[in-house]
Amino acid sequence: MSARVDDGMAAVSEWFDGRSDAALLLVLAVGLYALFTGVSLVLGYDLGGIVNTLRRITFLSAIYAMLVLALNLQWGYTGLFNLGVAGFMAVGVYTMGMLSTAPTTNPPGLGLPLPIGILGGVIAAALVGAVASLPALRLRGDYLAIVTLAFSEIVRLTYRSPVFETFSVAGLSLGTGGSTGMSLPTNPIRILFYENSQEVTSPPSAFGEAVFGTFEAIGVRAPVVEGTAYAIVLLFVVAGVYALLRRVGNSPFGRVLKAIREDETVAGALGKDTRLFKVKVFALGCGLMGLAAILWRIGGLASTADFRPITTFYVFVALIIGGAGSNTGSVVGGAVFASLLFEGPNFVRRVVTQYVDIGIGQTPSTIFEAVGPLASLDVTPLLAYTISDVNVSALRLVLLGVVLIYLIQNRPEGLLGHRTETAASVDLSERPGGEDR
Amino acid sequence: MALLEIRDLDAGYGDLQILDGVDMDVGSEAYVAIVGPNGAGKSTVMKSVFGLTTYMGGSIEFDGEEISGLGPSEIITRGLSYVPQSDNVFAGLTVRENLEMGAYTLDGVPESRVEAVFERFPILEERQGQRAGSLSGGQQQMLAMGRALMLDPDLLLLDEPSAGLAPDLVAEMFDRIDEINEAGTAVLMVEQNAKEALRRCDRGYVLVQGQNRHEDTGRALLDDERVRADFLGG
Amino acid sequence: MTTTAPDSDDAPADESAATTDADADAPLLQVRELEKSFGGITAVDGATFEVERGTITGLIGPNGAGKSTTFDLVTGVQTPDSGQVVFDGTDITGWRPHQAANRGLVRTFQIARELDEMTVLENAMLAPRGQVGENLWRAVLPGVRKEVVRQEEQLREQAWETLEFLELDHLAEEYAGALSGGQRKLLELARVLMIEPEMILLDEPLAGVNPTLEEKLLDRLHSLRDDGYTFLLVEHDMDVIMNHCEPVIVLHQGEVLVEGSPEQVKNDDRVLEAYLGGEV
Amino acid sequence: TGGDGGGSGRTIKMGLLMGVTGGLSNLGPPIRNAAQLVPQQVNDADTDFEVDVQFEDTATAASQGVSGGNALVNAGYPMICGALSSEVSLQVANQVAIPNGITMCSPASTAPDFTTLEDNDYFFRTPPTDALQGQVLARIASERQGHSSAATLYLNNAYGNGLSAGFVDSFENEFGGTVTASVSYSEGQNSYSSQLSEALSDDPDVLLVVGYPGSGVTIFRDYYNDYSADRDILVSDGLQSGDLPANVGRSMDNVTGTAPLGEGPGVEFFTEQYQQVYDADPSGKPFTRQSYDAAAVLVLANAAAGENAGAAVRDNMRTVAQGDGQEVTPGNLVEGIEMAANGDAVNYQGVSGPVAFDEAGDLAAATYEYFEFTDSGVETVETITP
Amino acid sequence: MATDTETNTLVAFVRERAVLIALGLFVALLVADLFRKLGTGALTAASLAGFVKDGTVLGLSLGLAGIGLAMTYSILNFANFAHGDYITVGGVVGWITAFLVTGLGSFEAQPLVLLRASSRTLGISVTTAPVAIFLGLVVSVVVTAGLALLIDRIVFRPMRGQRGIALLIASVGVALAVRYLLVFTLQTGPRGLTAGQATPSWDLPVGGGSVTITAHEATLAVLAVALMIGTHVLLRYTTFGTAMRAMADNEDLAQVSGIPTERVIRTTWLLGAGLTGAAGFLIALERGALTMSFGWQLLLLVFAAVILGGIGSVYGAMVGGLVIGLASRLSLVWLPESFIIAAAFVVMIVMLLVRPQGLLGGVTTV
Ligand SMILES: Nc1ncnc2c1ncn2[C@@H]1O[C@H](COP(=O)(O)OP(=O)(O)OP(=O)(O)O)[C@@H](O)[C@H]1O
Ligand SMILES: Nc1ncnc2c1ncn2[C@@H]1O[C@H](COP(=O)(O)OP(=O)(O)OP(=O)(O)O)[C@@H](O)[C@H]1O
Ligand SMILES: CC(C)C[C@H](N)C(=O)O
Ligand SMILES: [Mg+2]
Ligand SMILES: [Mg+2]
Repeated sequence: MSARVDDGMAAVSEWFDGRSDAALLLVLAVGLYALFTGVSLVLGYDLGGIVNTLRRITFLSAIYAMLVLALNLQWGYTGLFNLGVAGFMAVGVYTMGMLSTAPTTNPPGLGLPLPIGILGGVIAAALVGAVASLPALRLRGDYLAIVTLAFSEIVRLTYRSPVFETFSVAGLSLGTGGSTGMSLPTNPIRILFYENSQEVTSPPSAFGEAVFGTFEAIGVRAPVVEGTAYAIVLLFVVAGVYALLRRVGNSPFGRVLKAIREDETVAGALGKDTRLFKVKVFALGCGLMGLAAILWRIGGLASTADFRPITTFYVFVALIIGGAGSNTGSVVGGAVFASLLFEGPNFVRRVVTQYVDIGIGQTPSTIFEAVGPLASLDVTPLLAYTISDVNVSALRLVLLGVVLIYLIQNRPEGLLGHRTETAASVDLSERPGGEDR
Repeated sequence: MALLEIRDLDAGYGDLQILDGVDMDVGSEAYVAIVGPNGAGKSTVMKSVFGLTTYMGGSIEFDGEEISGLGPSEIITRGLSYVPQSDNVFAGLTVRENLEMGAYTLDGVPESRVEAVFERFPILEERQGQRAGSLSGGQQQMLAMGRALMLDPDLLLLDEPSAGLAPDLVAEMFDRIDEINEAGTAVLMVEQNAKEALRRCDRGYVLVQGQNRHEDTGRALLDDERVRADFLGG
Repeated sequence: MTTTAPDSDDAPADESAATTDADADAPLLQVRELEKSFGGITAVDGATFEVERGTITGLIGPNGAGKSTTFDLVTGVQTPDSGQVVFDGTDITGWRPHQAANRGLVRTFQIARELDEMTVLENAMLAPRGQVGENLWRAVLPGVRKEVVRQEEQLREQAWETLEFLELDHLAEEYAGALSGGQRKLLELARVLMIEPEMILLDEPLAGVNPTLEEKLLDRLHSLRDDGYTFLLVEHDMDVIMNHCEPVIVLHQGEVLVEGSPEQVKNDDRVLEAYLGGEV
Repeated sequence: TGGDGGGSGRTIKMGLLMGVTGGLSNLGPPIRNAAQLVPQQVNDADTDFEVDVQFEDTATAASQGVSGGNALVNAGYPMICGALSSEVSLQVANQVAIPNGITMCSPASTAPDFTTLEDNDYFFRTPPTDALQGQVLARIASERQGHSSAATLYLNNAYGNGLSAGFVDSFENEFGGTVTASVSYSEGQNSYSSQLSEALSDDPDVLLVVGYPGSGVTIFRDYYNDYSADRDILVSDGLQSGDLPANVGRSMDNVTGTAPLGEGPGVEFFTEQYQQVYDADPSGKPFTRQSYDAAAVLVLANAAAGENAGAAVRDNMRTVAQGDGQEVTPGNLVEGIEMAANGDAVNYQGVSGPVAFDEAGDLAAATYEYFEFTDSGVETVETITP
Repeated sequence: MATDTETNTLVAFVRERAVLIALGLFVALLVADLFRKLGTGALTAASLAGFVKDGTVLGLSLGLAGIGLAMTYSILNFANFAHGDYITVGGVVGWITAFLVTGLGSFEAQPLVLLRASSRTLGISVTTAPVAIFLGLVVSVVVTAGLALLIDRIVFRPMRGQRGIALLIASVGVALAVRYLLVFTLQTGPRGLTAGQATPSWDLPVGGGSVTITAHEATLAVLAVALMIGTHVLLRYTTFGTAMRAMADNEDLAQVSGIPTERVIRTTWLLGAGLTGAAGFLIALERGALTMSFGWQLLLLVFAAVILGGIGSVYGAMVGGLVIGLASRLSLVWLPESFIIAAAFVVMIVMLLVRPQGLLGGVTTV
């Protein structure tokens, strides 16, 4: 009898647990959307502009969520401090590009079908991850951090080198485009809307025509429609990655990862081949990072400027915001980071410029000109200086730094707090079968 | 008046309270043992005296002065030394450097004290250049004792000094502690080797779940049926 | 991405404890001429001994005699400079710890090493061998995952039983980092018991354990021994050695000094001098 | 915010997308300032027209340029004045302007690539293509300086690649010289001594450096540390920064260079305006004139189109700056806007000369200045028409 | 079976040494090839000497910049990612001082403070303005040390006892905040500092050509070596040095031993950051220019140097710096320019794999 009640309770609590995560994410999404709709209205955007703003928020949040989820597997679960995120992302993107861009473009690619390119990119990132994990087999903590960071710089410098700008292997010419970068294949979402999805100038298909027509009528332009559709697809991808990693974490596999994080020698002494686990985690995580990066850049440009260490730090900030070790936290962190910290400051700037009238040419160009007038209680120059685009982008990074320090000092467990995601495929919160000895 | 007077002490870690109204006295030159089950809070008492836990109430007086608010580096200068239960040597330093660190608060390292420690634990002299982390478990325990003796303290806090020692060394360790005690240093000791500890000490406390359970002379506790049954394994 | 299960290594996992081997009379563990030195210090110097199946063999010796190092060498935490370790008929010299463990030979650490940010229950469930869910794909793919869940349910029950026995069940959901020194030792023991190995090397498992519990533990060791487990036990408490171990091996300066029954050992002059604090 | 067609006032929306940080942090701000004179002029004038500008910084990086461009599109700007670096313009055109149907007019992107860009005619520019500048530089090296061997050290982006290739082609094929080495480099490194040693390993007579001041300072410092101050060095427009000798910390007598420099009817007016608003002299600051012109033409085209719609602006880009309509100069720009809005034909004659776009959206005519570095900045030696 | 074991241990032995042997062979091969290239004239002695000089100068910069990092690394047990920006701060404040000392009176103050004044007209060099340079050096030491203490108080002190990774993350936050506050106040863009024409230099004939050494390179080299030796003496012959290591090892125990842990930490920051500030100033002197991110760009190379030498070893930082500096410049003999930084990183990674404790170090952090 009591066993039944217990079972029921467990089921309820499990349902509730799952539900509360979902509810949390829903509330977050609604909140962010409301916020950015409001801001867009203040900025006087038309419907097209609003939709496009929300699209961008969704898109960036989804990409960061994926990156953070992947990193969480490595750091949150296994304790592997991988500071090479940007490098693995680059491997994914560049491999995809070299496989799938047309042989006729500059730099040339192999012109293979896009799915092969994407798969190839993910596999390459996973393989490179596995190779990079070899040091991880011997090193821990900050050594690993520095090695992976150096590794990602090696990757970036290699892609940027003129030596590989265009080169040929086995008679095929290929290239990374050096520091110019490489144009990637068009976004696959275009298949939905265009006759010839690979051509930028292609006319829309009948379906595309109909959809674009409908939205055009309410002021939403075709690229926005296209981008919104893509963002929605990305949300599904995130959901998939989330489900995958949740299962990975809540399993005996995940339990071993946790054990490695806590004390590798113990895990080994208990019969776990820790090296193999670490290699797998690196491969899986880096493969996912490659995938996220591909989805991020596809239809655009692969440029080494996007894969500098700062990109890695962005992902880390997002992870810390959400809370290391928690998958739901990773998604929350990705979304909060991308929309508030990454995009937010520029919106603040736009809103402020909307309300504060700074005459053309009146923005002070030095801090002295900005601060000087304070003596006569004139704050406008300082404000103008502060919110000028140049300084906003500097201040955004200052803000990022401060947030990072604040979180790690005061809330190292992240927004979601310590969520005990127990590493087991079954519920551990209660002893089932009522041990009424 | 006792050298160390603990009154109604509440302490713990962060929000977690472990000690609940603990009272203890260590007279000057006394020899006091604390025994009790695992997790009772014995180590926590020691850490609290040394200012390493979250203080939650009560008082700790040493030599008539309140020390509950002070930090360890302040406390040590008043004549207390502490040998923690685990992690009690500087693993990366040599044996000799470990001893030197024991005397850090003095201006120079008194060579005579080093000699005295070496005399007590000859293996340390042999290994004085070796990294402490690579000593055997027992050797580390000896080194930890040696480090604490460098200051010639008035009160020595020992957390399970005999754990991991070979029988001859256990006996020897207890003898040394007796000697130290006889030479005028008060000793407050936590031991799982309860019988031996109670046999030798002047006074014993049995701590259970953060509270005083029994308190008497060592002999009396040894003879107490309840204590025997509950904690000394028959 | 590799799909090999971690236990599909060159060391085949042996699911059940002991007794399955054909040559049941041969010693379970044979250590021959083991040597290991660090810089100028020879920690283990030609140690040679055997451990028979179904015994609780004692390993004693002065501090620094090389007991813990011998454990390290036998279980692969360190590699010997020379010598040989044979376990259950297989030469396991130089194997890595996880290989030895999967072969049925595990050890505890003298200074307890717990997995702080895992709960006590997770700690216990981590240990067992042959967990299908340690295979990444099985843990994830629908369908095959059923088997994982089923096994997990079993493990959970087994873990609860083990914790109960060691009086840790009230702490099952605590983080291991919050345990007291003695509780950590118990947890370490719980973990190795969960592995159900053939042989367990215990490095001072009773140091710091309260006497009442100590007795219960020793009782349990005996009943496990009767179930076919084999123990090699390092312990400094001579009462324990005398009353519970048979035979006893005395290690001194990295080599075996004496081997025999507790009585013999206790009355051996060399042991008295080297270890017991010689009232010769 | 649709247009109401006729001559009565409306708000013209123009986005500015330029790099004022990053590699072009020296050259960018004056170029932006010049463009902002146009809205300033209109908004201060007594007219019903208003120009709504929003500025976004590209940080001279393609990715940031694209996100800035998107922000402008979101806010409903139908046309973008910018970007500066060819590299950035290329990406913004491909990823933002062309797909969204936004008209772009760059005041500074000179790479040859744009001539052949498939852009649905959405991309225009007010400076001439580097296909011409490469020839001019080769002529100077060969005929004026009398050199027969040269090396190039160029920024690895659309601009550097294009200009270096143009120079090499012209120097070898038209003037029969030899190019001993062409070495590329990327922005933001701490030292360029190894690139220099590679470029100069065969001791060429002259070295052409193509890049931006961001890394130029370091390149020249490294050069003077290890090599002779007597070798002729040529630079391109991107290094026409008066601050350069000051930052390099020595005189740069051996360095000369070229930059597009049109001379139109509005120069005096423009210089005066600039001086008045910014309290600085725009001369010697490359692309400031072109920048004013780019903004002016966009605003005129928008006025003529009568609505803030990208395609309509595009369709009017050519009509407002050629033909036999009423001549409009910077001095009477505001009138010109009113006329254009009324549907009258206008022909804009800019600060840098006529702004007549050809098929590709390039300028038909071009002039360059040949400049040298002096103690106080840069000075024009002569103007050259290829 | 016995032979089995022997092969087992032999295999293990060979495996452990194999990497080392392979590495040795590889280096030998490179050296041989170097001589071949010199012999055939594919490489001139002068350009090789140029590489060596450049590598040495870079190496000494890295070594000097690395000492502070090595000190804080061993004591506080974390990799300080803000270290690069401390270098930048040292360079910036030192040079603002030098500018003001030289230019005040004849120039406007604002461009001097913003480092916008023309370095050409200011004409600073060791020979023309030694006082300004000396004062700049002093200020860079003082201000950087002060800043490090302040940041320690605000950021790191509340986090004492936390794991190295948490501190590392906090230091990334510090790095971003410091760097971009500099950018906010001073704006980006490179600043020229010294006057090229006023700087003496000497041509040393090598083979058929020559190698130029400037007075500023020489200054950097001499001061770097002097500061390194000074630091070593300080750490080696004081109990403070031992206390530092004791703390690095086991902070709790250090506390109960009565070591005033906070004071040791403060002193470490003071010394380490002071040296770092000096390094920033001197590196900028040698380069003749700085940007707001030059320290950050150096950071990974500095890490490489420190790790190579063995974390916590001052001599190690010096040797590591030289190895990294020389490796990156000499790699030009074989590799295109775009790979020289990568080459330095590869050297570091290989080193970590083969000898995780570094060339000279003993202490490792886990
Ligand atoms: N750092 C800590 N944080 C939180 N809880 C702690 C900490 N250290 C100890 N505890 C808890 O405090 C209680 C008392 O621990 P303490 O170490 O004082 O026990 P003890 O009596 O010394 O036991 P033992 O004989 O096993 O060493 C235990 O329940 C333990 O889990
Ligand atoms: N990594 C190492 N480096 C140097 N010496 C070591 C190392 N490990 C162990 N030793 C030395 O080897 C000897 C044997 O140590 P071991 O830990 O095996 O002793 P033990 O018998 O377990 O002693 P105890 O009973 O005190 O635990 C000791 O002298 C010890 O100092
Ligand atoms: C601002 C200019 C220097 C830009 C340069 N002409 C380019 O096309 O990249
Ligand atoms: Mg205790
Ligand atoms: Mg031992």
